[in-house]
Amino acid sequence: MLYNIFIDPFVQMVQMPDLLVQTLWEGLVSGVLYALIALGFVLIFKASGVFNFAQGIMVVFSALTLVGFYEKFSAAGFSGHTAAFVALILTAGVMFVLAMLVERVVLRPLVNQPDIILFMATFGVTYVLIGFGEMVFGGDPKQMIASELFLPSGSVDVEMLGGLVSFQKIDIAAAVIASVMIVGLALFFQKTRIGRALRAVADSHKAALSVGISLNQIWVIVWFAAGLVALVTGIMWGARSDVSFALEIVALKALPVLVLGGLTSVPGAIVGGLIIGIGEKLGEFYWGPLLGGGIESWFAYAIALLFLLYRPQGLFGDKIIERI
Amino acid sequence: QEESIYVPLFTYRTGPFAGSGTPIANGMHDYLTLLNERDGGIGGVKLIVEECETGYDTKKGLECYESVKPKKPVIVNPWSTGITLPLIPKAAVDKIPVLSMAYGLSASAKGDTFPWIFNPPATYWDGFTQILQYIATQEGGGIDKLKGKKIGYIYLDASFGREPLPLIEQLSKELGFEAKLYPVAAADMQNQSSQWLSVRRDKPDYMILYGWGALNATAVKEAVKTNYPMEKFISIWWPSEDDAKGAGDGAKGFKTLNWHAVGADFPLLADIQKHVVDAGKSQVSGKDKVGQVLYNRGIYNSMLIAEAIRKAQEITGKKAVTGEDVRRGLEGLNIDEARLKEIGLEGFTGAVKLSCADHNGHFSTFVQSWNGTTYEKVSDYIAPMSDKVGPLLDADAKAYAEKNAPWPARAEACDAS
Amino acid sequence: MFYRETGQFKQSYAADQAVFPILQDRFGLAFILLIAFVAVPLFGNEFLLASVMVPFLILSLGAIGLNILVGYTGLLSLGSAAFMGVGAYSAYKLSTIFPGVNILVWILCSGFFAAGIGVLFGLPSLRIKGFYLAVATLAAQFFLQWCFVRISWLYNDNPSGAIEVPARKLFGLAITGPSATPVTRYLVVLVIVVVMTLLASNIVHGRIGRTWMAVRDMDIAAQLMGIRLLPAKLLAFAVSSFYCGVSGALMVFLWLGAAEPSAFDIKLSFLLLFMVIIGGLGSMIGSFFGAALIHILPIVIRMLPEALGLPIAAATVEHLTYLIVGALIIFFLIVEPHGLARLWQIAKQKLRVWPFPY
Amino acid sequence: MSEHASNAVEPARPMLSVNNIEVIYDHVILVLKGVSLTVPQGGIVAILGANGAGKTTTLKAISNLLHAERGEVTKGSIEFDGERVDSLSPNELVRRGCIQVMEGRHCFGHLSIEENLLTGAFTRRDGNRAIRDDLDMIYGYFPRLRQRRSSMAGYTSGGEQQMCAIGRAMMSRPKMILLDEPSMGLAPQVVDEIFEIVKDLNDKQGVSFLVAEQNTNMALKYATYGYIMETGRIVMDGDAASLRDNEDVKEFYLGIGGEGRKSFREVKSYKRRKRWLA
Amino acid sequence: MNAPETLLAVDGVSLSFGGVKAITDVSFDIRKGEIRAIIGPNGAGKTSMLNVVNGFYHPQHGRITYKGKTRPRMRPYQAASQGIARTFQNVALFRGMSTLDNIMVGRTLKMHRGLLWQMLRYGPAMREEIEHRRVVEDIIDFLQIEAIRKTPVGKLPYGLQKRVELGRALAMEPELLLLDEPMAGMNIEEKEDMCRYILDLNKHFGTTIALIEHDMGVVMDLSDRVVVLEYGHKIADGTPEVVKADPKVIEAYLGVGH
Ligand SMILES: Nc1ncnc2c1ncn2[C@@H]1O[C@H](COP(=O)(O)OP(=O)(O)OP(=O)(O)O)[C@@H](O)[C@H]1O
Ligand SMILES: Nc1ncnc2c1ncn2[C@@H]1O[C@H](COP(=O)(O)OP(=O)(O)OP(=O)(O)O)[C@@H](O)[C@H]1O
Ligand SMILES: CC(C)C[C@H](N)C(=O)O
Ligand SMILES: [Mg+2]
Ligand SMILES: [Mg+2]
Repeated sequence: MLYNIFIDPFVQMVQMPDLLVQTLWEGLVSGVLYALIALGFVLIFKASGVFNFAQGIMVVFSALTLVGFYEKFSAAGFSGHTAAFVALILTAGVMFVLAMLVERVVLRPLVNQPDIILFMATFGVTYVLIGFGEMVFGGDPKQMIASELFLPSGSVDVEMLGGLVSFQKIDIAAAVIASVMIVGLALFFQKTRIGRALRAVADSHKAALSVGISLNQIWVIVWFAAGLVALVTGIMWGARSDVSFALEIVALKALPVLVLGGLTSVPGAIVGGLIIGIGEKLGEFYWGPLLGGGIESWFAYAIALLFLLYRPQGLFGDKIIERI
Repeated sequence: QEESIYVPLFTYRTGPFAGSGTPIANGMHDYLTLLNERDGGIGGVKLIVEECETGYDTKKGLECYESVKPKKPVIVNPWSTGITLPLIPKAAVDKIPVLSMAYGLSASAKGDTFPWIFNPPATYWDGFTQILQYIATQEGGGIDKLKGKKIGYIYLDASFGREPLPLIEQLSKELGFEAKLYPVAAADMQNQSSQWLSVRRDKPDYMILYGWGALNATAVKEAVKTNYPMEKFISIWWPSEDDAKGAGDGAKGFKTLNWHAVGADFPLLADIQKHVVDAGKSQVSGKDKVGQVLYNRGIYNSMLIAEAIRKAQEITGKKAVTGEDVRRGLEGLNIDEARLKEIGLEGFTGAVKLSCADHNGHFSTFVQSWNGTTYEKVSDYIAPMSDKVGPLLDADAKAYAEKNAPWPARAEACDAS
Repeated sequence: MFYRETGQFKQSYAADQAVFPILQDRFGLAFILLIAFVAVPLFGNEFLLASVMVPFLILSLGAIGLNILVGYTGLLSLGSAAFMGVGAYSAYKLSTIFPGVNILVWILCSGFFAAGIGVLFGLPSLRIKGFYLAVATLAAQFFLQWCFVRISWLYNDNPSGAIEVPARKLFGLAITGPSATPVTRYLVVLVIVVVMTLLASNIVHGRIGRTWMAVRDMDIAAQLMGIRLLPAKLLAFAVSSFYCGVSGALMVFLWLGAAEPSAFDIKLSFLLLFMVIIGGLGSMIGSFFGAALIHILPIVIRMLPEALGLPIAAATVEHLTYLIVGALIIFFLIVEPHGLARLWQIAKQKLRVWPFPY
Repeated sequence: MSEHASNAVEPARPMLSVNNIEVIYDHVILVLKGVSLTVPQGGIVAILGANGAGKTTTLKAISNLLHAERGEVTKGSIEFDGERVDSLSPNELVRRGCIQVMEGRHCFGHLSIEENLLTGAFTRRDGNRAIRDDLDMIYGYFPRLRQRRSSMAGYTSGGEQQMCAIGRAMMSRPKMILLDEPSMGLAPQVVDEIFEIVKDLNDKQGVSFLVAEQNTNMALKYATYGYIMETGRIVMDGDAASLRDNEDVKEFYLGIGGEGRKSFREVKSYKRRKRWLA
Repeated sequence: MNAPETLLAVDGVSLSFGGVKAITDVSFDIRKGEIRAIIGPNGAGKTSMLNVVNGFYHPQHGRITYKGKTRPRMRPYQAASQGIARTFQNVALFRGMSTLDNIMVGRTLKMHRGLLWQMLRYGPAMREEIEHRRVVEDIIDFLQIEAIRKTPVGKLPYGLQKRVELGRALAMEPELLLLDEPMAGMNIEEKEDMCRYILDLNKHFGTTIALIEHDMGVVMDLSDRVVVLEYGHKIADGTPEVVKADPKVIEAYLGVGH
């Protein structure tokens, strides 16, 4: 038993290095995708202290909108790529409208309420989006228009370490796009005036109001940004499986990532994503069979919990101020 | 007041399983609507068909059950193993037969223990042995060819996917194959990369899939990605066209079990097209949906309901039959080729005959293969390995009754046919 | 004008410490209990009892449990469904191992198992706070749910992987199993819920409740008042999980009748949290309001088109239900972020000064 | 300087005027019962009053921060710089030059002191140079802040946070500052300094001030005019000098009885009863 | 008068946070029954000192001796059970609770009925509750906050909050009461009240008091001895008269005006 837990997995790693590489890669890719969802959370949390539960459904919603628009346009006789890009722009527009609505209807009346109340309000938003989304788009899964958006498909198979390791092109693209977005956002937060204002709002709505920061404007900006991140996430996840409401559950996977990296840290989202993604895959792959499999469902949380016991604010989160 | 028969349909057009639930709902609904539109119901009695949305959620399903109960339904079909389980003990008390068509508790095939539950035409256990036999023929021979083979089983980690586990355990010992289990939690339906990594490591000779909703589509995609040979990837009867389509050309050769035809080339379906779809009484999103696998599954389900009602009318001589009558109707169900022809479904499926003792029939199924646009039948009808499954089923039914003691002994008389 | 406490003087601190110091409130409560114990079982139809009232009461109990943790002690938890599961599975195991003992005993005992597990998963709460803690409790949620699937001993190796409720009696009357009538089930649940609510209300109005609230409002100051955080928080976890556990056991035994692990999934945890927040954090009555809104409202919305004779497809109704419930959540939060319980208080305040606006 | 002088010639033009406002919290709690006051351009006006009189509420009503606390102005009007501002959002008001320093500091705990100060300049559009200069000016006023510039504000001492909050408001280059209890928790010489700064800004940049203060002594020393509030009403007003000489004000707010300042040791408890009787 | 007993001795305490030195090698003592003031400019380390005394911060160097016992790494609740109570500079009341409940929390350490009795409420738990309620009502009377007994403290004006906080500390029946700027944000009249309470406490109950305050009038009038801190160093210690005249204190803190 002890052998199985402590030795055998490592023996396996050494014996089949190609599989180890493949596992690491898969971990990396899911890590990047988790990080993308987490990033949406972080954006909104950082800028308003709102823990946006609706981020998951925003991913589904934006992806469905994109596909929905595309279907309309291609039915109207536009060519694949044109239709896809027009749809993309229109979807961005829809996300903007959504951001405005959320700000107007939900956030503005709830300014300066406790975090948990705003958290709850985003549940309301989730319900509305589910109801609305299913009403408009129907419940059946749709195909993501990956190739129409010039996203690559197929895989690069590399012969190495005595085996064949295959890298999906779409995964490579996802990793690249996610990195670019994350670096951009991190810079934005640390270096710009608006970024600083965003952090101030997260700290205290009341004080931010008193120094003349326009919460309304800031919230629209942030929710729109989060909407765009959701759209990108939706495209990437959609390309891996289907676009359907089942995807919403995947958003839960972002929570340990978020906590591990720190709720307020953009780089934390990516580091957390990678740790969770890779840890989870390694755990399931090498240790899962010992426990009957399926440990992936909680393994991520266990990793996050361990890190938290060591650092209660996550790896990169703002310190929890305890002073009296 | 005019006489009528109340047939509630538990459906799910929303939630994570809507992709699979919608075509089934459409099929079930359209068939019964056709009977109303074309024939004025069954035996001259109008059917009141009403959908209740469960979202594949057990609690909502029970709520549906309670809300239809006062309206005296003659049958319920939960379309979820999870909803079926709590209904099993209730059925006898409420006198409402439960039709869990090819899902639910395998042991409920035992009519003596479960007089109110019906799960034709085959159980999940039957299905598993049918897949095994198909594999054996692929390997060029009898069931002994399985010896030394490695067979992977990827499944939804819920009661549905776990049903075959005891059987697998036993058969792998008896037949000498090695079973590899790849459970997929409901939350991870769309995120199966670890499971498929393990597949890559274990290199099973065959893969068997018991999935539902988005799990199927994702499994097929991952299999393609993993370069798993598609012709060796065989599923229980639940995947749809959409599930295979998403994976593109790579999915060609993906196989599933089935027991009825695909396509709309039947007089009955033509009638549905004419009386229901064209009349705007259907909810299908396009004409091409009529005839798809799960749509036809719904048709099959409704055919069983309708025939059971007809049989009940025949047995009792009443027109507005009740749940109790329909239970007898189901036990006496006998749809032979001739009757199928009458219905307008000649060649659609095999004959169905149930009895008081056997509520399932353990009928044969065949294997169909995805060709890029539709499923094609690629094997003969395969009978389940009843010699293996039978004793297990008996034992399980007994165990169920013991665990749920005091389990009522069958009190319902049998209309010996 | 009708609702006034003027003229109601208290002669003793005991009277002033009462949970309902005001006469009208006590009448109101008595009236509600009367309806609950007499009118509902007499006049309610089966659907009302089995699908509305029983679940409502059971969910209220769970919400009270969660409220003790979230509302009174300020520890955000998303693992309540798993603790309900612990209750359900232990009640199941106990009742199958010792079939002779009355099932109600086991249902109540199951709470202790849930409490034990709750304490275990409460340990990190000393260091971890806020949303971070919520995610830690998610670890409990997913881990326990995984155990319910993977440890077949828990469900007696049933091939279905589900736990099935055996038929049991109390005073010769079936209370679980298929032949238990909704009325009996309702009354059993009602008694348990009323008694447990009373006990919980006593706890939160006494020293322990104050300790919890102190920890919630300002844990540093609480420490300096001599409150030891870890025991206080663990006690909250224990009591809360106890309530969740009992509620889980009731859910399987007196409501669902059989349950798969997915009955205790994260959705239920969220649902309970909704109830607690919408109803009012740190309010007993709020837990009931919340459960009513979250459980009963969708049923009403679902029934409405039919009652009005509008031919709307089942799926559309479902979509509309989502839309409306979502909108109502937002609406209620905006009207009163402190929940329905606070709204109720304000209404009373208005009554007090009625007919003047203030 | 010259600007200030010209104002002195025509003091009539009010910077801020509050007319008969009523404030209700939570739809039921009436806190302000008809409060009116004016701040002339370039004036320093003090609001004095006991705890709970409604000073803070008045200031919040002016800067429109009540919404965030479920309070609303139900009657009356507020004009700033000749315009009705009751329905403006707080940030519009800041943009127009009216900023509040809230009671109880409210620094952004997770931002450094310097970042806190910079957020004060959020509404400014006059470029980084000018902002840098002002930052230097503030560090000039509060050298302690320069020392702690990179500390997270949440960890700094009470007094440091108070300075930070005042400095942050100054960063917006306002025409008018609403100060809520600026002296609270500050060391005596810092209190002096703060009021000197107030005077300095008032003289040099013509900034108007409305100060709610418990330290009546200080407030009346620097203010030009004063209002005294009790339970949501203005009960007395007058220019600072006359208030200082008023017997009641002396007794209740300055703590000087007939025979000069008394030691705190000698205060007798009967004095406390007086308010209850009154 | 024989030599007064030392209640608390602070001995060579140093405390730093990362690079920030909050307290450097400070020693002083508090005698039983005296009112001891701690003053100093903002950020001098006064609050930190109190935090060290009641175990919220743990100093890197030095010892704290309380009632003759030295405890390394004392926990805050231990301090509380030893009879050290305090109020806070930024009001730290339990905002969601009423005045009465806040003060009742102060009695927590003195109440012992367990969960089971609490559940039943009637019987011993109730008796205990009422017994303590009496004590609390006395405190409420003493502080004259009868009218706000049932008001949630979050809605009280600042001055009253401070008073409730004092009440909460009193409910612990402390031997050593640490007051951190109890009079900030009060007008003269209220300060006078507060002074009265402090003096009454000190005289009638013999409570030892450590007081941080920026109002020099108050400090000089009330305290028996004063410690002055600046940038974490002790720069003076003695009777008010001595301290007031110390040029270092005048330069660092008082300014010439006072
Ligand atoms: N958010 C609120 N909800 C309800 N009542 C409030 C609220 N804020 C303040 N009050 C009440 O309004 C009244 C006036 O309070 P305000 O804070 O304006 O007084 P203040 O004069 O500033 O007192 P202090 O000198 O103590 O700061 C008080 O009685 C207080 O209880
Ligand atoms: N937890 C902490 N982390 C970092 N620095 C701290 C912490 N606590 C206090 N400090 C620093 O230590 C110094 C002393 O702070 P302290 O609060 O003791 O000052 P104080 O004398 O009470 O001042 P004031 O009169 O303004 O309240 C300050 O510079 C403060 O920034
Ligand atoms: C009912 C079926 C269609 C769905 C799933 N296979 C189940 O058994 O639950
Ligand atoms: Mg104030
Ligand atoms: Mg201090």
